[in-house]
Amino acid sequence: MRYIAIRLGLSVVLLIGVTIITFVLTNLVPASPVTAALGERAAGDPKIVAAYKAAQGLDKPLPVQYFVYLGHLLQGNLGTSIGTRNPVTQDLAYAFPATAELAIFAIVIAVVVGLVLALVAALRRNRLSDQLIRAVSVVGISVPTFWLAVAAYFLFFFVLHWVPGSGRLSAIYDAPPRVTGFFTIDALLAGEPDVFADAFAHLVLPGLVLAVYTLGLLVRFARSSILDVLNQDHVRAARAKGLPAHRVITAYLLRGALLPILTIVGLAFGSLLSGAVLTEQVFAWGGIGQYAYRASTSLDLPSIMGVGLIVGLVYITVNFVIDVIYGFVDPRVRVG
Amino acid sequence: MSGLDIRGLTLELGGRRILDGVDVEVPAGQVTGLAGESGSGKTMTGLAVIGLAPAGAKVSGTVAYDDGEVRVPDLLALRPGAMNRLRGRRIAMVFQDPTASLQPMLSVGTQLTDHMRHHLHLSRSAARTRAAELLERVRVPSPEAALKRYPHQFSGGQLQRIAFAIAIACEPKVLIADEPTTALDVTVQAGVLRLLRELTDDLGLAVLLVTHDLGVMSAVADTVAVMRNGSVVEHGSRFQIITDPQTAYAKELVESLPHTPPPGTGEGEA
Amino acid sequence: MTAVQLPRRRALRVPVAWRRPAAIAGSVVLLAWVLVALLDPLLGLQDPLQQSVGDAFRAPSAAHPFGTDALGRDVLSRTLWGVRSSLPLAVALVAGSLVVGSVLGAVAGYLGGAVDEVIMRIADLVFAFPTIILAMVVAAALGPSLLNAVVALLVVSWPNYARVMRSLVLGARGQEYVVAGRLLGAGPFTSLRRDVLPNVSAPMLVLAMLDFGNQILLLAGLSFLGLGAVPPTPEWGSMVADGVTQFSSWWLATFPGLAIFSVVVAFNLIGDSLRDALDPRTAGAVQGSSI
Amino acid sequence: MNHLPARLAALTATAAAVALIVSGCSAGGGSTQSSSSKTLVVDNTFDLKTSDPARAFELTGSIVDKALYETALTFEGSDVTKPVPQLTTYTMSDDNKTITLTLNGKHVFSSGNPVTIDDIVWSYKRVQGIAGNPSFLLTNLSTGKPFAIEKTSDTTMTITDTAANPALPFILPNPSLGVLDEKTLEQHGGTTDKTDSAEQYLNGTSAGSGPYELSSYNATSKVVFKLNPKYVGTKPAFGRVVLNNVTGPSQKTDVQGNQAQLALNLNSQQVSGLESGSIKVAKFTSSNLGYLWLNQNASVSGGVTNQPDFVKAVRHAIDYKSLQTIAGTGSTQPGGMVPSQFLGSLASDENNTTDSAAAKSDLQSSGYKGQTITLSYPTDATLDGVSFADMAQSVQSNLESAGVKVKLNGLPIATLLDSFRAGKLQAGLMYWGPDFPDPSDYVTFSPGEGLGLRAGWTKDMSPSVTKAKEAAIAAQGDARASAYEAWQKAANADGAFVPLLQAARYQVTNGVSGNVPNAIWTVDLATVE
Repeated sequence: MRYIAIRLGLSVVLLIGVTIITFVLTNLVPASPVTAALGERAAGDPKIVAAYKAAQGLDKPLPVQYFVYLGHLLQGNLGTSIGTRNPVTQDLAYAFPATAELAIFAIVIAVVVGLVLALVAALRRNRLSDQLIRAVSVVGISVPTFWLAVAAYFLFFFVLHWVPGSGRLSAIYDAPPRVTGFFTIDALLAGEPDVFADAFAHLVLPGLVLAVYTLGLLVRFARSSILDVLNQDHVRAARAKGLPAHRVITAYLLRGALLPILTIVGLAFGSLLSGAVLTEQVFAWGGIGQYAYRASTSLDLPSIMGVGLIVGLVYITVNFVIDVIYGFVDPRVRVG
Repeated sequence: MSGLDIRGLTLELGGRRILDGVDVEVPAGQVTGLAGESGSGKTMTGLAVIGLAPAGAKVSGTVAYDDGEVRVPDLLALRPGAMNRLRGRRIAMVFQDPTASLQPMLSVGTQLTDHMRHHLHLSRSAARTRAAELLERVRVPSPEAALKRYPHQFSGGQLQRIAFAIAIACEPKVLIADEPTTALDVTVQAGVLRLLRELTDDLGLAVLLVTHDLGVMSAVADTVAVMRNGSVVEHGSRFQIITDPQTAYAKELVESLPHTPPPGTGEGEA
Repeated sequence: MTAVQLPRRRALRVPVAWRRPAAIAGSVVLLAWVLVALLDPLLGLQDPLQQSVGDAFRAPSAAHPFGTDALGRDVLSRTLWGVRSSLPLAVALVAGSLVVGSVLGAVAGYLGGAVDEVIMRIADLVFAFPTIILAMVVAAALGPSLLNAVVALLVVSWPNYARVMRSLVLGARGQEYVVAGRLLGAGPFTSLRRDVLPNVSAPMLVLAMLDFGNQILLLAGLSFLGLGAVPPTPEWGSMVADGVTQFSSWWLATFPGLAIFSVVVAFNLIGDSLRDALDPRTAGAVQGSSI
Repeated sequence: MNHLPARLAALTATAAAVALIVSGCSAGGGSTQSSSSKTLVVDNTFDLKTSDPARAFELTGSIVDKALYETALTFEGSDVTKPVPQLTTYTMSDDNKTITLTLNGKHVFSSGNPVTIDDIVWSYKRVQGIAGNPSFLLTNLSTGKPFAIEKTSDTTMTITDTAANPALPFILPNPSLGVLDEKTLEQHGGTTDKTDSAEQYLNGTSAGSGPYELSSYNATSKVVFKLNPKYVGTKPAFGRVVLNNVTGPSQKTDVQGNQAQLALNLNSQQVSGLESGSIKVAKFTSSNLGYLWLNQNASVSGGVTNQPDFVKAVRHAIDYKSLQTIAGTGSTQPGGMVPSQFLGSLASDENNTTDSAAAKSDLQSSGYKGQTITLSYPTDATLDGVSFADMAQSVQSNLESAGVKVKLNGLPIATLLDSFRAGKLQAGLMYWGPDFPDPSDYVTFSPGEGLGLRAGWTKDMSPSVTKAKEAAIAAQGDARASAYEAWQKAANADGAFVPLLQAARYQVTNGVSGNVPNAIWTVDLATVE
């Protein structure tokens, strides 16, 4: 309990640190967000500029602005985006599930396929299949995500027409009634199979593109941690017990390799979000990545702060969840 | 003869000949010691017999198995599936370091029952009942509670007792014990060895005891085979080997090996 | 817990690494690119900046094996000249993060206490951001240019080195010879320099080698987003970006993309081989890098 | 390890392959075609920020507001030279200072409330009061004084400028001056001053008398319209319109696959070869004007760009034909800053011609000594699909052939605008989209005026241009065209701006017609059939 309290405390400190960093960084920008948001004519009118500054609280000194921001933050108010004119919380509530849906799809694919490949490679160490899988993994971590996105989009959409175009849903469909914000799940909940099929079809290509890097990373690490475990006595002991192979592999081998793999999955989640920026840009996904890109190039301070916060929060949550799983999987941690 | 009969066992790994025609008989109801220094091939002999030689190893020779019920003229000629049915069921193995040979993330109960359920087709509850009896048999205190616990919650000596319980769970006829006391404190070694002797006698096990420790040999082995460079150079009764080694190498070995090695120096053996 | 055993003054087993086919393949590709970078002006290519708007968007042909771009420039020559942007900057970037991260990590690991806390908490903070989002904000703040992109990536990439360095230093600090050195009166920095650094340099170099690929990808990624290279400089990431809006001209994005891929693969193959050649236990510490 | 794990390895590999194939297969079966012929899907690359007319001043916002709201006056089809009545008819006073609007028949808001003079007055005052982006529309551009807006009877009102303003009827059709339902909005925070909080409401529910109502709104993905049953005009052919945020390349495939019936943002490269069967490409010249500026402020110019002969050299060095090639067929080179479609535009000007010999001699006499000039341009904006980076590189190459060293400085438009508006950029490329189709919108490109100052072109410089500008503003009736032409000629002879390009624009349709390109609101969704 005390451990959890300390962790939570550290997380809050980390989050505040995140806000300070983003705040300072965005205010270092030589340009002011004011003119960025106003039209050509409006920016030339001092009255409009003044009205705008007052409305955004930009007429106050920077530290005051920061504390005003923190005050609002405590009330769950992240301010209003300069770019979209919506409350940032509302924008994030739309963008975050989009990215989460994509990222979760990608990580599930990467973990499942990655583990299987790593297992095959480790069990058939130095044979042809191992060499091939290792080659696939090196390719996975070496191929530029943005280029892969462009190439895959070109090939599977533009040439082959196997997948629908960019975005999360075809124009003819409306987004399903919002429950989770995941279009696939919401469509199922609403009992709209057409919408589900369409949302899923949109998800597949960007999801696979995004999964490639993580997959490569995972195969690499999982293979070596499986090899580590493979050389441990308890796997040999389990085999000496005459257990069937699937039992040896799932209960003994994989369980032993799980912890280092979990760590990598946590790390991979971070790289997944990075990949998402580039992938979303190509696929016009409308998630956090695209939002962050728009925000940082248009100096949309409230949006950037919002992205920083939510991403920091995700990072902290993922690490926390992984710690919890650690405890769950490893009795040594659980009891100690 | 009941037990194991190893004839001309050879093993090559990566172009190197590790075993070069090992001949040993491991009769039922006896502890057959396999002694030798590091790299002499004793551990590999054990692994080859149970069919767990490293990937890529080329094994030849014959290993005959006979327990009265089941007779296999050559274990090495068995198909992998058939061998796997014997492993754990007819031939069991205990490893050197009990803290490593038990999966740290599985409860003792799970590790003690999974192969029983597989080989003997016991129900979950029947397997657990038998597991508790086994733990009692190897004198692990409060067996019921112990089943729910995890390896890190036991001492090394207790873990090795648990390992023995796992090994005898499916009533095997042959037990290969690979340096079962080397990783243990000196104070608990004697207890574990007593247990090994007791099991041999009570269950009529054919035990192949692999160790470099003549102290251990002299405590429990009925006969001792001395290995060097992948083959057995001398095989005789415990008494004969210790007091009157015939070959120069055996003599050298007897003189050079410490009787009680310092605890916790379990260097990996080939 | 036992400290990682580091043999004293262990050299990187470079000759061993170099016998692996993967390392050889990687080195050959890399060497080829270095040669291309050095010899670009002598290759008889067309001027990568020479525009000919009448010849825009020509598909690959004998005259233009990789086709032409929106301004009729030769994509082959732009791709081959592009290595001049990517490689030297990646070297500068990795060297920069190696130095900054190593110094901060060594200081944190060696001095411990408050200094350690401060440095590592800042590292945590940087870790909490996906690299590219933070780099994007920094690059947007500094204004687009390849040099600023390098600075932005430097800001986000040092913590990885700092963490590994810190753990290596912590491991080495407890070694007898280091303790003995301290007892003989060596000051903290003398001891750090004389006894600790030589032993951590090998894993740090491997880490740097493995990081190369990532940094090239990130650099190209920033250019792809328009936050890196400034036209008309031929640069692979921005060349791929040119291809995004022109799907009918597939060659625009394909060739520079393959160029990035080949360089990154080469670095990864070499880095992998070096890591494998290194003591596997310390190699574990080296693995934790992320895009 | 031996055989046993190998078998399992094979098994798991098969499982992985199956998993991949399954996910691959399901990828194929996604997109189905809508059976409803009533839905029109329009692809647009969004720059949408809000649908509140008093705050919107983006291209997408104008498309949206045009569909949702009616304006006092409007334009017929593409013809932006003649304002016509919508909610009201109009008369101009003799001194051109006052426009009188008279209610024109019966119009009804979607709420059922009738459109009254009070609604129009309130909507206009709201535009002025909340000081949003479009509030300048109802302001004197020279003095910054808001127009006086007055209700004069239950059916009439007046708008009065402090000076003669013949552009008044040309301003009023702008969708940002859409008329809102005062009674409904006042219940949702609508006011005519800065306390107004109706934007949220308007982004969820429209409150207009236009052909459509808002069905759903998302500024980053799509806006869906449904019929406004209370609309008094001709009922649109489509009962439901989806305006979708789609990038150029996808717009192309959308139209090809009939996923969208109208695509608004394809560039010349993308439309080439597209026309076939039911797919039609309508080509027109954009009224957005790309220009180059050279800063006249001595401290920003580096002593180079403020030299009149240097400016002349640049004008002659640029290869305008190359720019048109990049922009595609249908693009033109405007003679002055007023786009070719508008009153007073110049067909061509001798100062803005490609002439490398003249460029070299002008450069010589300018005293240019090899200094590098920095040419800024926006990286994340296009001139109707033509990348500024491409234009900038082309201009750079032209100037370098003439002997001028040029460094490109691509910036996100936000950063660029900030520095540009502060007058701190030495040279660069930007564009101007018309606020209203009248040349008076362009006098800002004069010494001492808003845009002029961004190029460091102050009041005391180029008196000939200032004189011509004043004459143009003062001109009335038929004299206006020639007065504006004269002003542009003067500005081309001694000015900071080089008009470069009006790109071609394309509206690509599949199976629909009636889309009429319009310089102010791009397209009226209600006329598509």
